[in-house]
Amino acid sequence: MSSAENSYTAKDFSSDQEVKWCPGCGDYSILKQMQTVVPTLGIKKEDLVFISGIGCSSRFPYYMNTYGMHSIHGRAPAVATGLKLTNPNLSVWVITGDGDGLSIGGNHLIHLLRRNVDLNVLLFNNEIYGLTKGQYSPTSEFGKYTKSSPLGSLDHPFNPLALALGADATFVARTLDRDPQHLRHILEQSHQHQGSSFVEVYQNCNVFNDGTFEAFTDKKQRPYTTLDLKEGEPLIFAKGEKGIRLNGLKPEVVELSEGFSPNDLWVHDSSDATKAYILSRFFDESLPRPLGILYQEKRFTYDEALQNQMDKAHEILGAPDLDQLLRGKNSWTVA
Amino acid sequence: MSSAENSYTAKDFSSDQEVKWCPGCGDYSILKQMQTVVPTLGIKKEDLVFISGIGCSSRFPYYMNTYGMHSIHGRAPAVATGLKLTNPNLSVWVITGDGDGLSIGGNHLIHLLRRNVDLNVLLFNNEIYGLTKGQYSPTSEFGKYTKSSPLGSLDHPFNPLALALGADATFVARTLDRDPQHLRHILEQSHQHQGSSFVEVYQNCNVFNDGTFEAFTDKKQRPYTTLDLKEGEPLIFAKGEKGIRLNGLKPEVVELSEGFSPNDLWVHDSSDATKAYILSRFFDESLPRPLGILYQEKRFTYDEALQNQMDKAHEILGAPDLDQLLRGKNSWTVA
Amino acid sequence: MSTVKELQKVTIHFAGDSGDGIQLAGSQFTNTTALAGNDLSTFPDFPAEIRAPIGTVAGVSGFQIHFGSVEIDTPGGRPDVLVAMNAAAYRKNIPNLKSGGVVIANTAGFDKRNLRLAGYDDEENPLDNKPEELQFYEVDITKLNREALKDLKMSPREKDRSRNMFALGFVYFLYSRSLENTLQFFQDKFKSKPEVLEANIRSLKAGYNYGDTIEALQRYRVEKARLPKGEYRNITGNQALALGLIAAAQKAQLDLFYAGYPITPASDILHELARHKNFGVKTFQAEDEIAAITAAIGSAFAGGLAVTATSGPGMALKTEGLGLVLMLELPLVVVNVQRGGPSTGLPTKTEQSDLFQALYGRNGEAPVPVIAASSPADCFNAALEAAKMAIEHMTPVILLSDGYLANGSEPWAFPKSEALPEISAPVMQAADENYLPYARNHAGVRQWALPGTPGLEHRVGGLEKEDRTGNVSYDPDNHQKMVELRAAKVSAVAQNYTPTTLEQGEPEGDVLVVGWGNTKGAIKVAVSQARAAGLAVGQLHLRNLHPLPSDLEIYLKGYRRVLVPELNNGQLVHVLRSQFLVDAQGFDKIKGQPFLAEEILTKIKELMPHE
Amino acid sequence: MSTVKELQKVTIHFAGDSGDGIQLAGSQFTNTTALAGNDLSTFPDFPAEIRAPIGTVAGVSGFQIHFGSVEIDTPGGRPDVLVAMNAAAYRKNIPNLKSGGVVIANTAGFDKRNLRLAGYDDEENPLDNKPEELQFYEVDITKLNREALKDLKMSPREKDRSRNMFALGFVYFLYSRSLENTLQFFQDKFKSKPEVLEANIRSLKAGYNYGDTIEALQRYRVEKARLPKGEYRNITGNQALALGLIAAAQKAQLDLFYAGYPITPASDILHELARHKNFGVKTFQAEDEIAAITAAIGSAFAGGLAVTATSGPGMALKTEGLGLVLMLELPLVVVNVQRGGPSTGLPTKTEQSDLFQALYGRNGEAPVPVIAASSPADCFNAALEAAKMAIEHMTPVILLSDGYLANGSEPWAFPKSEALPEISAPVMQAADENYLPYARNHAGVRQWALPGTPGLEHRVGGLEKEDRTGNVSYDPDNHQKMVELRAAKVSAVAQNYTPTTLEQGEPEGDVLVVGWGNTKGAIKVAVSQARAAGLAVGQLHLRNLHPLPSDLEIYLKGYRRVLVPELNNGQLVHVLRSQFLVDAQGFDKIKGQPFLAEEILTKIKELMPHE
Ligand SMILES: Cc1ncc(C[n+]2csc(CCOP(=O)(O)OP(=O)(O)O)c2C)c(N)n1
Ligand SMILES: Cc1ncc(C[n+]2csc(CCOP(=O)(O)OP(=O)(O)O)c2C)c(N)n1
Ligand code: SF4
Ligand code: SF4
Ligand SMILES: [Mg+2]
Ligand SMILES: [Mg+2]
Repeated sequence: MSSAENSYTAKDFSSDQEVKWCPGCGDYSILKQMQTVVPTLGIKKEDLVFISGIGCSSRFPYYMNTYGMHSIHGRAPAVATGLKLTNPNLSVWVITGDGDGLSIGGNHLIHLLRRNVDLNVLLFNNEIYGLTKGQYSPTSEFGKYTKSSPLGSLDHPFNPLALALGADATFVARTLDRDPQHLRHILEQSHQHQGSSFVEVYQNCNVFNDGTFEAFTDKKQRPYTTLDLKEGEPLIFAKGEKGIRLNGLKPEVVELSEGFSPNDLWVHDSSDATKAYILSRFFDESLPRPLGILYQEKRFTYDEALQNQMDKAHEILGAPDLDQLLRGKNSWTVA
Repeated sequence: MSSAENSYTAKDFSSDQEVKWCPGCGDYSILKQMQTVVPTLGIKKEDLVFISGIGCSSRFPYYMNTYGMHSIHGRAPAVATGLKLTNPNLSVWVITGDGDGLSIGGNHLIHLLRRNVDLNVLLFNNEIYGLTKGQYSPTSEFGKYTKSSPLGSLDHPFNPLALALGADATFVARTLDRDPQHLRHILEQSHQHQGSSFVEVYQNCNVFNDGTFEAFTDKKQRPYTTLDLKEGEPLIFAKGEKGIRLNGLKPEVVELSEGFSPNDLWVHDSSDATKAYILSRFFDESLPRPLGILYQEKRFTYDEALQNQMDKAHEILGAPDLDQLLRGKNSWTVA
Repeated sequence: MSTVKELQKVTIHFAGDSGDGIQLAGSQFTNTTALAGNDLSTFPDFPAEIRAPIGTVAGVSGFQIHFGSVEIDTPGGRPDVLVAMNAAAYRKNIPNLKSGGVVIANTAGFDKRNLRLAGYDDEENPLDNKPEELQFYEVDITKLNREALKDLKMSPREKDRSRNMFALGFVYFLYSRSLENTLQFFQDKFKSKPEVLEANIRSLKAGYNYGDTIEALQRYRVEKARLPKGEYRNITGNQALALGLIAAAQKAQLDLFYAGYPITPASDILHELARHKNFGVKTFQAEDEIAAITAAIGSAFAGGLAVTATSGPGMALKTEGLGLVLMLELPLVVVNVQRGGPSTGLPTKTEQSDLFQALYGRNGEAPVPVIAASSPADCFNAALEAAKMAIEHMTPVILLSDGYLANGSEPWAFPKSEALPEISAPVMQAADENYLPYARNHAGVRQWALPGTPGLEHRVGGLEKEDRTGNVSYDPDNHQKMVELRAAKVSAVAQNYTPTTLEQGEPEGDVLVVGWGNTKGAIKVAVSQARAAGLAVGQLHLRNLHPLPSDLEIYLKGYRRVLVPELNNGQLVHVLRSQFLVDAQGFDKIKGQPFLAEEILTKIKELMPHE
Repeated sequence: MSTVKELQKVTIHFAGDSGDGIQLAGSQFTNTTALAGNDLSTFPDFPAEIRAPIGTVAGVSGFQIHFGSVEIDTPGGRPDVLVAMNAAAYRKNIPNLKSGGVVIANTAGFDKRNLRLAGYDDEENPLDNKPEELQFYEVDITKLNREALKDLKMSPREKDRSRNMFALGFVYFLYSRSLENTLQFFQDKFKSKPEVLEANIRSLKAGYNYGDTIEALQRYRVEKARLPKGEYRNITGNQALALGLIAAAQKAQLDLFYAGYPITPASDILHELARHKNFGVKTFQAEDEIAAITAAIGSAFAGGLAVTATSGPGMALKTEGLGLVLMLELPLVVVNVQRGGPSTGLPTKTEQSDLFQALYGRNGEAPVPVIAASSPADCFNAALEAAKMAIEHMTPVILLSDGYLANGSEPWAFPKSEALPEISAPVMQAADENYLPYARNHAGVRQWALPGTPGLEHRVGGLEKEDRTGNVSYDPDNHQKMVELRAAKVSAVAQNYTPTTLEQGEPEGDVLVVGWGNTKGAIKVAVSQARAAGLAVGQLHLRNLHPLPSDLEIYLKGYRRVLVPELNNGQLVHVLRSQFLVDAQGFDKIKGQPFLAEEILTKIKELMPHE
C-alpha cells in the first residue's frame, strides 16, 4: 500500500452529488460509516465499485466518490457478478434494500450467495418500500398496515439471515444504522471475508416506517433487546445479567445472578452452521436479537475457481491461436 | 364424497396425450404414482389443477386428465398462487424441475413458501437441465462436466431442502422416483398438509445424467445410504444395524450392535425446525440421505388469511354498492 | 373593501418544497373548486425523491390547477397565479408566469439559506428586483402562521407543518371560496389527533382572515361552469381507472383479481383497489412484475377478471407473460401507466413513449389490442372498455395511461351503474361431450372453461396448439393457421368500435391533428383556437391503437397535412405512415411534461399552406 | 457393375426416429461432402422432445443436405433422395420427394408396430403400394447390420445403435464418397470404447459393401464445386457466431465475457464458447436471462467485451436490461437466435418473427442497432460486425440469427486473422482532470472509463442523465436533448455502412425482392431463376435493420413493385412502408420452416405486370 492510499480520508470518498435522502433517514449514517471505513481498508479508491439496484438505499453509489452503478431493480447481485468476474482485482460492494434484494431480486441474491463470488452485499432493511412511498415489503411483519395493505398485510415475512444460510452463504451478519462502531466493524469484517458477505443492516425509514428498530437502537433498551456476538465468548447480554445456554437444541435465557455462570453458556462459534441457524431464528421477543457475525465459512470462491479454470484451459488447450481456431479440424483447400 | 368420486381409477387421470418422455425416464414413475394416488384423495377430478413451468418435468400436466397449465419457465408458483387465490376450492399442484424451480424460478418458489399458499410443489430434481439437452443445473455437483461446462462447473449447488427451510416453508419432504410406495405416501401427506408443501423428488434422467441417485435407489445400497424418517421413531437405518444420535448439535452414526440402543437415538420430530435443519444438511457420505417429511408446521395459509380479510372487508365496508362507489364522498350536482 | 372581479378561467400554480404539503393544498383547492361547480383540470408535478433536497430547485413540488366557468381541457399553460413557498419554487416557476400574473410569496422562504439553496447569488433576493409586469403579495406566512398557533403546545417545526393551509386559506379568500369542504376534510383526517386538527383549522382560517385584513385587495370570482347536467365528482386518473375495473367486474359478475408490484406512477391503482375488498376485489402485491402478470394469468385461468398494472420498466418484465396469455387466449388487462424513459428514466414525469412496446414488444407474432385513455376521468371508460374487450374476446388487452393522467384530476359526470354496458363472459357452464378448448365462435373467440367445472378438464400451455383441440402441435400448416387465427381474433375487436368521428372540424381541410392519450385536451384547445382563427383544421383522437379503426383512412386522406403530436420521438406517426401510406408528420415533445395548447397551435400554423 | 452418373447437385433427406442417430449420420455426410470439395447447405429439423415418441410422425428427426458442383444457396427444396429409417419417416417425407426420386427404406422399420405408430391403417404397408415415379431400395438394414456385428459381444439393442452408419455407408457408396473422414471421426469419438468403435466401423463398411454387392446399381458422382480459391471448412451458424465473437475480442484486445442461460436454439453458442477458455473467454451460465444480461452489463462496465445470447422468450426477459445498457451507453452484443413464437411456441423451429421486438420492444425511446446474419457462415461476419459496432459506438447491438442458420451448415472460406478488421475500443487510458463521463466525440460516442483506472471514478445509472456530466437530471430540456443525442449516436452507425448494392438485377425493374436474414439463399435462387427467364427482377438484402441504410430509397423507388418475403406475418415490410412510404408488399410464411426458392419464384411471377 503506497502512502498516497494511506492518506485517504472520509472526505475523499464523498462525491460531489447532493445527498437526497429524507432528513433523518438511517441511510445517512450508513453512508458516513462507509466513508469512514474505506480509507482504512487499504483499497485504492479506483478499485472500489458500488453496485446498487433501485430504491432509496440504492442511491448510495451516487454519494461515494468511487466507481459506481445505480442499475435496475433487483439486479445488482448479477451486475456485480459480471463485474467481478471480468476484473477480479476490484473490491465490489452491492447495496440493496429489502425490496430490491429480497422481493424482485431474491433469486439473484441467493444464487450469488451459493456461488460465493467474492464481494460484499449490504442489505438495508427498513421493512418497507421507501422509494415508492410506503408499501409493505417482504420483511414487513404480518398484518402491517400500509398503503397497499389498508386492512393489514397477509404475508409471512422473510427472515433474511435464515434465507441466506439456507442458500449456503459463507458470511452472514447483522448490524444497525445507529451504531457507528458496530457498523464499521462489520463492514471491515465483510471486506476481509473471502467470498460473498451478506450483511443485513437494520435501517430506520423515518418517513414511512419510523421506529421499527427502536427497541434495538434505543440506548436504554438495546442492552436488553440485543445480543452482541463475539467470537469465542459466551452469549451474555443485558449488561452481563443474562446469558443464553442451549438446552438440547433449544436456546434458553438464564439469569447469571441465579446461579448460572458464564461456563454454562453457549459460546459463540461462527463456524458452527447449526448454531448460526439457531441464532438466525432468535426472532420472537423472548430472545434478544443477535448482532454481529452469525456465520462464517471458508469456501472456494467462484471468481477464484474461474481463474483456476482459465489457467487450466491455457495448459490443456494451449496458447490461443486465432487462425487455428478459425481453421478448425477439417479444412480443405480450393486451389 | 360421492360414490362417483370414490370410483375413480388411475386410468381416469390418464389424458389422451401420448407421453413423450425418453424411455426409461424417472418421470414416468412419478406420473404413474400420481395417477394412482389422486383417486384415493377424495378430490373431484374437476377440482384438480396441475401447473408447471418449462422442462421435461413440466410436461407433466399434459398427461394428467385434469385441468392443467404448462406455463412459462420458472413461473408456475406465481401462476398457481393467482389460481388458488381466485378459486380456493381447487387442489393445486405445481410441477417443476431443478432448473425451472431453482434457477429461473427460485424467487417465486421462496416467496410462495414464505406466503404459505395452500398448494403442493413437486420439484423433480434430476440435477440437470433435461429439456435443453444436458447443461448443469443449480443442484448439479461442483465440477460437473456437461456441454456448458466442458472443464467442469464452478457453482456450489443449492441444497433445495435447506433453501426451503430458510424460506420458512411449512412442509418439507424428500422422496424418490424409484420407490412407488414412498412416493405415494409423500404425495398423500403433502396433499393433507394445509399450506405450501415442498417435495423434492429425486428423479433419474437416464439420458443426460444417468445414475445420479443410484446409490439411493439401488435396492442393495438403499438401506445403507438412506434414512427413512418416521414420525416419533428413532433414526435407524442399515436394516436396523445403525442409528443416529445427536452429540450436542452434531449428528453421529452409531452401530446398534455396539451397545447403543434405540433409546440413545435421535427421535424424529418433524415439528422441530432445528432438527429439520440438521437433517437437511445430511449431505456428505458419512451420513445417510434422509427421505420422508423433514419438517411440518401449522401456520395460517395466505389463502385463508385473504379469505378472512375479504370477509372482514364486508363487515367493515358493508355490502358493495357500485353507485355509491362511483359517487364517492364529494359529489355535486349540475342541474 | 376589496372588489370582486369575475373571471372565466384561471390557472394557479402552487409550488414549494416537497416537504411543504403542496400536493395536499393543491388537492384541497381542487376539491373545493370542483364542489363550487367549476370545470377544472389539474397537473401535479413532483420530484422523484421522497424528500428531494430541501430548498433546492430539484426539490420543488408543484401542483397546477386550471379552472373556470367555461369548458376546461388542459391544466393550463402559463399560470395566472404562482404560490411560491420558497425561493426555489419562485425561481423554477417565475419564467412561466403570465404577464400581469400574481405572485404570492412566502417571504420566510427567501432567507439567506433558501436563496443560496435556490442558487441565487449572495445577497441577491429576487423579491428586491421584482418584474414590473407582475403583482406581488409578499407575506411572511411562516411567521404569521406560527403566530396564529401561538398558544398550541407544539414545536415550531410542528406548527410549520400547517403553513400550507395558511397559504391555501389566503388563496381561498382571493378566489372567494368556501372553507367548508376543507374543514370537513380536517375533521375526518385528524380525528385521532385533536392538536393537529386544531392547528390546521386555525391555519386555514388565519390565511383566509389575513386576506380579509390587508387592504386594497382585488378578489375574484369564477362562476359555475355550464357543465352538462348531472352528478359530478372530482377524480384522478388512477382512481378512475381503479373504479372502471371494479365496475367491469361487477358488470361481468366476476371477481376482480389485481396483481401488482409497486411502481411509480402506477402504485395508486393498487392502493385504491385494496380499499374496496368488499366488492370482491382481491389484491395481490407480488414479489415482482413477472409474478404479478403470471399470478394474474393463473387467476384468469381460474375465472377471475385478472388485471395487472405497472409502468415502463415493469412492462418490460411482463412481456414474456403477455406472450403466454395471448397464446392461452385468456382475458387479461395489462395497464401501463407510462412515465419518462428509457430505463428508469424519469419516474415521476409523464411520457407516451411506450406505445411501440405495447404494439410490438413481444417475441413472435403476438398481436394484442391496445387502448389509450385520454383524460383523468376517461380512465374509467378506458378501463371498462379494456376489461369488456378482454373478457368478451378472450384476449389480453393493453391499456395505456400515463403519469399525467394518473395524477391529474378533473370533474367527472360519473355514470349510474345501470347505464354501464353489460359484459358477457363466454364462460362454459356445463359439461359438453364435444367440448374443444380451442374451438371458436364467429368472432374467433374460444370459450372459457373454468377449473372446478366437471367434464371440461383440459390442458393449456405456451407451445403452439392444434386448431380446435388445443393439443400441442408442431405441424407447419397448423402453425401458420393458428398465427392467422389469433391475428384475426384480435382484428375482430374492431368490429365493435363506434365509427370514427372527428372531435372537431370538417371532413376535409388543410391540417388534421391526430392524437392519442393525454394530448386530447391540449389538441382540442389548439385546434379550436386555430378554427376560431379561420383555419381549416380538424382533430381526430384515437382510443384504439391496435387494431386501428378501419374507417380512419378517409379522414387521413381528406386533409392535405396530417400532424401527430406525441410525447415521444414519433411512434403513432410511424404506424399511421406504414398502414395508410400517408405522409403524416410527427411533432414530438420529450420533456416529461404534457403539451401546452400553444405549442400545438404554433405548429399547426407552421403547417398551414402559404398563399 | 454399376454405372456412375455425373450430377450437378443433389438433395438428400435423412429421416428416422429421434433415437436413430439421424443428425449424426447427416453431419458425417456433410463433413465428408465438404471435404470432397462440394458446395453445400444443410437443414437439420428435429422435434422439440428429447426423445419424442418412438415410431410416430411427431418423433421424426430429419437432416437435409443439398450439395453440388455448382453454387448452392439453400438446403434444397424437394429432395432427390430420401433415407427413411422407419414408416413414420417415410410417411412424413414422401410427399416432398421429387418425381423420379430415390427412396432408401429400412424395411425393418415397416413392421406392424411401426406402421401402426406411423398412423397407417391395419395391414396397409406403403411399400406394397409404391408410387411408380420413384425408385426404391428396400433394405432390411436392421437385420443386415446385426448380421455384420454378429460376433460382437453386444445386445441386439446395442448393435442397432450403429445401424445409422450402415445406412450412411450405403449412401456413401451411392454417391461415390470416401469413408476416410468418418472412420477418423470414429477413432476420435470412441477412443475409450473399443467395442463401440469396432461396431461403427463394421456397420459403415457393411453398408458401403452392401451397395457394392447388390446388382444393377446406379451410382452418382458430384464433382468438386468451382468455389473461389481459398481454405474452407464446414461450419454451422452457432459455431460461426461463437468464432466471430472470439475473433472480435481478439481484434479489440478485450476479454470476451459471455453470460447466457440455456435455451433452444441458442445454447450451442454457450457450449462452443465454453470450449475456448484459452482465448480468455469467460463463460457464465446465469440463473436466468435477466441475470445473464445484467451480468454482461457488469462486465461491460468493467471493460469486457460482453455478450449474451438467447431466443425469443429469453429476449423478452432481457428488454429491461437492454434499456439500462443503452442508457449507460456501454457496449453489449445481444444475440437472438429466433425460433417459432409467440410464447414457448415452436422451440426447435425457425422463424423471423422477433424483428419487431428487436426494433421496438423496449419502454421509452430506446433505439438500438439491429444486425441480421444471412447464412450459417455469415454468422461469423455478423457477430464480428456487431461487436465492432457495439464497442466503437458504445452501444448495445442486437444480432438476429435464427434456428435455421444456427443449426444449418455450409462451407466457409474462413479468413486469415490478419485480414479481419481492427476494432478500437474507446477506452480511456489515463486520468484526465476534465473527464466528463458523458462527453462525446463527433460520432456522439462517449469514452469508456474502466473501474481500476485512477482518477476516472464516476457513477452511472438508469435515471436520465445530464448531458456531458452524466449526473442525474430531471431537467425537461435536458431530457429531450439526451433522447435526441442517444438517437443521433445510433443513427451515426449508418455512416460506416458500405454502400447498399443489389445482390442481383438492374437499378430499375418490375419487382425488387427485399429480404433480411436467412431468406437470402432462397431469394437468390428464386430471383436468378426469374432473371434467367427474362424477368426484370432484382434482389436487395439487408444486413442492417436499424438504422436502415440511407441509400435504400433509390432502389425501392426504382422498381414498380417491392416484395418482402419474411418468415413472419410482415415485419420488415411494415418498417419499409413507414420509412419510405412505398407500397411494399409482404410475403409471409409462418410454418417454422425456411422458404423454398420455388415459393418465392411463384410469388414473383404473380407480381409481374401482365401485358
Ligand atoms: C422493474 C421495477 N419495478 C418496480 C420499480 C419501483 N420500485 C423502485 S424502488 C422499489 C422498492 C424499494 O424498496 P427497497 O429495496 O426496500 O428500498 P428502500 O427504498 O426501502 O430503501 C420499487 C418497487 C422499479 N424501479 N423497477
Ligand atoms: C425464458 C426461458 N428461458 C430458457 C428456456 C429454456 N429451457 C427450457 S426448460 C429449461 C431447463 C429445464 O431444466 P429442469 O427444470 O431441471 O427440467 P428438466 O428438463 O430437467 O426436467 C430451460 C433452460 C425457456 N423455455 N424459457
Ligand atoms: S423514504 Fe425512508 S428510506 Fe427513503 S430516504 Fe426517506 S426516510 Fe430514508
Ligand atoms: S432428457 Fe432426461 S429428464 Fe428429459 S425426458 Fe429424457 S430422461 Fe427424462
Ligand atoms: Mg426498504
Ligand atoms: Mg432438471
